[in-house]
Amino acid sequence: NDGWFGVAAATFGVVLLLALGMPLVMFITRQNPSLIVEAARSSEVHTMLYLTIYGPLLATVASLVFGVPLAYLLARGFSGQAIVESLVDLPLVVPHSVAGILILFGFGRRGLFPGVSVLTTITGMVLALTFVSAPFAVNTTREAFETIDSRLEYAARSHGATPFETFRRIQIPLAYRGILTGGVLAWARGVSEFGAVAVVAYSVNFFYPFTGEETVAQHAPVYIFNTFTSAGLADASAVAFILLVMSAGIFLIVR
Amino acid sequence: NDGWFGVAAATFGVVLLLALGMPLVMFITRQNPSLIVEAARSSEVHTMLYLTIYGPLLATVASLVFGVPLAYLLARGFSGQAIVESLVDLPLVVPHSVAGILILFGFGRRGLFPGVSVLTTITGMVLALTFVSAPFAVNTTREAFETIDSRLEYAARSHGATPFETFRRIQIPLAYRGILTGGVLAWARGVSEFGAVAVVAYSVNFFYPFTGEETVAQHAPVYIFNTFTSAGLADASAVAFILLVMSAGIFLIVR
Amino acid sequence: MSFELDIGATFTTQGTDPFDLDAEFEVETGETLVVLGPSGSGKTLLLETIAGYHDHSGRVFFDGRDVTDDPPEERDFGFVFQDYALFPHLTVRENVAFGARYHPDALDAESVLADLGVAHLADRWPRTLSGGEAQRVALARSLAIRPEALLLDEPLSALDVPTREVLRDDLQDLIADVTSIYVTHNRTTARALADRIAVMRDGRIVQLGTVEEVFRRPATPFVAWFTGSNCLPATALSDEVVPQPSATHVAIRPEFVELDGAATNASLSATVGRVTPRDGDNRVTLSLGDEVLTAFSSRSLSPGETVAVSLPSDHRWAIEDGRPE
Amino acid sequence: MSFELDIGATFTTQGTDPFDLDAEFEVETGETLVVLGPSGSGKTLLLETIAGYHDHSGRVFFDGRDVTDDPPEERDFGFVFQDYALFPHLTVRENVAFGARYHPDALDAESVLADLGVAHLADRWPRTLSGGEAQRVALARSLAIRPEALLLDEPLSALDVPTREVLRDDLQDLIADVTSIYVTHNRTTARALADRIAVMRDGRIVQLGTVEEVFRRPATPFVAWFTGSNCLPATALSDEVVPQPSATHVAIRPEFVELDGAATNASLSATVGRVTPRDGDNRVTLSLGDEVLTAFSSRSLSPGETVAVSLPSDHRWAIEDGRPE
Repeated sequence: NDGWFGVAAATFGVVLLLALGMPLVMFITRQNPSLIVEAARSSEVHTMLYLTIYGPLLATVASLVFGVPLAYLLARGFSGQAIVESLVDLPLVVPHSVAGILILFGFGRRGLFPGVSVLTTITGMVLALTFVSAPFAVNTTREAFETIDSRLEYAARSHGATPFETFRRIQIPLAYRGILTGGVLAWARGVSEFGAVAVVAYSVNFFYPFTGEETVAQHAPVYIFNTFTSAGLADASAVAFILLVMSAGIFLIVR
Repeated sequence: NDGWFGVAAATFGVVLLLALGMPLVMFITRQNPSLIVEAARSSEVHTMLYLTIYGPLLATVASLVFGVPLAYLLARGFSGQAIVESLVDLPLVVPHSVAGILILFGFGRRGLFPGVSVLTTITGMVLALTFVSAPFAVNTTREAFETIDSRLEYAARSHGATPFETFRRIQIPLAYRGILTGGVLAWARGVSEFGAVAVVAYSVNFFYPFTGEETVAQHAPVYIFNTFTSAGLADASAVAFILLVMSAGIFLIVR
Repeated sequence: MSFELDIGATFTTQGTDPFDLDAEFEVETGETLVVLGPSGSGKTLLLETIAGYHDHSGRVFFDGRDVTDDPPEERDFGFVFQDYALFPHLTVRENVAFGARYHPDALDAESVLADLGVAHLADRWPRTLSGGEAQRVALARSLAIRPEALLLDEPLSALDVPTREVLRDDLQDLIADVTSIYVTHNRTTARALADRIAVMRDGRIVQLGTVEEVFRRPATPFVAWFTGSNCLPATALSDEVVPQPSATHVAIRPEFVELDGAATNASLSATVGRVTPRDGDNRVTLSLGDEVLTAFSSRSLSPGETVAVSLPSDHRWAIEDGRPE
Repeated sequence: MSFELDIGATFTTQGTDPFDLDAEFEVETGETLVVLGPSGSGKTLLLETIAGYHDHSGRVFFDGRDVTDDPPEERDFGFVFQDYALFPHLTVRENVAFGARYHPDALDAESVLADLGVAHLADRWPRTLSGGEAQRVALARSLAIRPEALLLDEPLSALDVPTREVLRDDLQDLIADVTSIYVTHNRTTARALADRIAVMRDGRIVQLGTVEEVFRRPATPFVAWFTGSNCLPATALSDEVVPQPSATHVAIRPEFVELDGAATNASLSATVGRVTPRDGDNRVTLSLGDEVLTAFSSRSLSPGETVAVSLPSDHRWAIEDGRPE
């Protein structure tokens, strides 16, 4: 009902939506089912999927445990806030492969904890994923805290609640959905990440509980890239399809 | 002034800030200046930096031109909005290397425009970057439109402005900062992107105006990864340092 | 040129019941029609529907012509918003001149500002204006395009009481000759500004009449309550106090309730409840069995005291059954 | 047990001038002290500073003890907010019981709700309550912890006029015996609820006294204006009308201005400006040279008419120079 302007805006918008949506449609319709079934049966793929769920999950937990208190403080405001905000947003502007290099400098052999090994370890993968996904957890949670009317906090305090009790009984329940969304975004960011992981832990050594022993696998985006360069588009897309279906499924369950 | 709870929250927050900030500090202090100077003088690096600025810029322009009208429509609301929102957020949950594979399916040899070549071309790079950065442009712009009091729009309409005139004289000026921020975020996302570009255009053929001829270069995150795997951490970090300084510089200019 | 409005519209928002708006009335040239109603009665929605801001099912007619699908810019109404909605990125002058581009016959911004006594504000930014100044600028902006009529949505409600009184007086002069529809929940504002009042409830106009009619002869118990009249069920009164047998309720304004008055009219016995001072006298609540009656009195009364109350016959008004409640 | 408050606090927000709050007063047990002032005068800030919500420089003393660094949970005040601020994720019962965990002597939620006549709302969610219901629940929540005093921040201002009148009457009963500080910009509310009134302006209390004192004997022209009194400069009046030579202004409430009255007092000649009906009579503005005077009159007057005005000597009040303006 905006006349020609609405039509024009919709036309421009549809072009973008087609650019975003058509590749997905083409991708899904062009799949070779036998390749997908083959990939889905491969134990290599199973190990890879386990790592792809597990690693980002650890990074999300770390982002929330340390990020929610930070988000709470940012929502309340403090002096020197601008510097902290820049630091939180830093991973958003650092190119992905540079993020991996930063992690190597910070936590590698000559880094803060020389005894900790990050190259090709799950520790390194989780550190890299936490680095790139923490801003999503912090910023989303912060917005959730900021939309809470400060008078609710005042009311809780005047009725006897300490800052911690107010946090526990008012802010956490009211920001719950925001924190959950932040966690899901951080997790999705972790599942997506290619560059930082490719630098720090192209192949990851980790304990695989289903066989009960140490094993080596690749984070899914790395595995798909590797398959693409070594075996071609068809094989890579079969694995990519499984990963997409899995991500979509977990997303639907969480929502 | 939150007592022990404030101290505890600050402690948790500081751990996260250290995890984000220390790698950068270590990275900067451990640089080898002669390697940086050498890299900064290399014409290969110059070509790479040009591509890294230029490619994401084209993607940002495409994201804004098609994304701002879409953001406007989303801010106003329409039926079926939820589907469009999911489509806009799609690139946020698609793993980066999978995004590259989607682009190959959508716009590759068997894609929508079989005549257009994307593999190793600037077209492919820009399509991949637009795919991953458009959500930032759309969502930030949409928030900016949504914070405008709808009564300002009503007032403009009642004073005779058509929807387009209202858009031009009220919404655009009031959402200007948000659109700019969306553009900067989209551009930064493009500069950062590794996975999608690595799949579609590991090496990019493009016209380099300073020599006046077609040339081949890599997007910076790809170049850095390539340097890391072929020449090691020291050489990769010299180029990463130049890229970080450049990004920071452009960020400061834009703000 | 007077005009008629006939509005039948249904608004559907997800998760809530649909809201029906149903109103038909005529506005005379130069008249101020005040729409008076509680929050949630749909009075702002009525105004915004006249202006064309919302999608709805149903139709809106203007002088018999269906204008439902006309966009706001083709409806010739000025709109003054509750919080003024001045364009924050434009100066006062630019705000007032906003509509000139689309109205070749628009008045000059400077001269409208001068007419409203705020020419000195022309170069200021909206955020630097006081509430009263912003109100005048918003009025100037709307008057500049010389609209068919002004639609005003409680432009006084955000102001302090003394400022509101001053601006209400000014507004009375400023819109005296402008055809306007003015929405408020404040009966004092309604009485001060209105040529006629339409009382609204649940999306419908329950009474439309002159100030005198609405305040003295309310059509329903709701109108009586909302305009500050007493309204007693006929069953609570003796027959001689009820003006006519068909009446279900008797309405009387508090200023006409006489305490301990001459027994020329039927006298009732009541207990004094609360005595609250107001300008000039006291507001007294009286218990009359289960019913409560309000009166104004300058007599010195104490809570609990028993007084004789009379309801003078020429001020009693019978509300009859069958009228919409 | 009465208590004293002594507040000297400076609030600094980036980009604006620092705001100084400076007030010293005593509140008697069971008393309702109303803080009356325009928006921006700092009255809500005063209340929030007493409750301990804001950082500021300066000190706050309670009965001589420095409480500046005490957090809100250690100050024994209940706070009723303008928009009630009920916890949206808790039922009414849970809201009222919220403070019980921290107050061993707290009253039972059910019984407080019953005392306020809203026991039937216990299982409802805040978003389903009407304004009046939410107000009672907010009051119940604060009363349940048996605070030293209640702080109320314009809890009536969001309501329609008739609802506001009903709830004002109720509130009068509910907080009659509770020590309370009540903030409002509405002089009618102030007059109805107050035992004493503190008039606030620019962060300072300009007059503190009984309702009678503040309304009849305003300390400054500002208090006169804000409480609805007329306030004329002495220079605009003849000497015999000015009660004493040192007076700079003469204040008189509009209900005492006599039109065409007996010439027992000095008569002035004035022109009728605007005649606005109010309950019982008319509000009349009169031009007296450059000054404007408001009167209430039931006489039939027309704008432009010249009338004799007298200001009875026992109702005139002299405002003297040197008092803070």
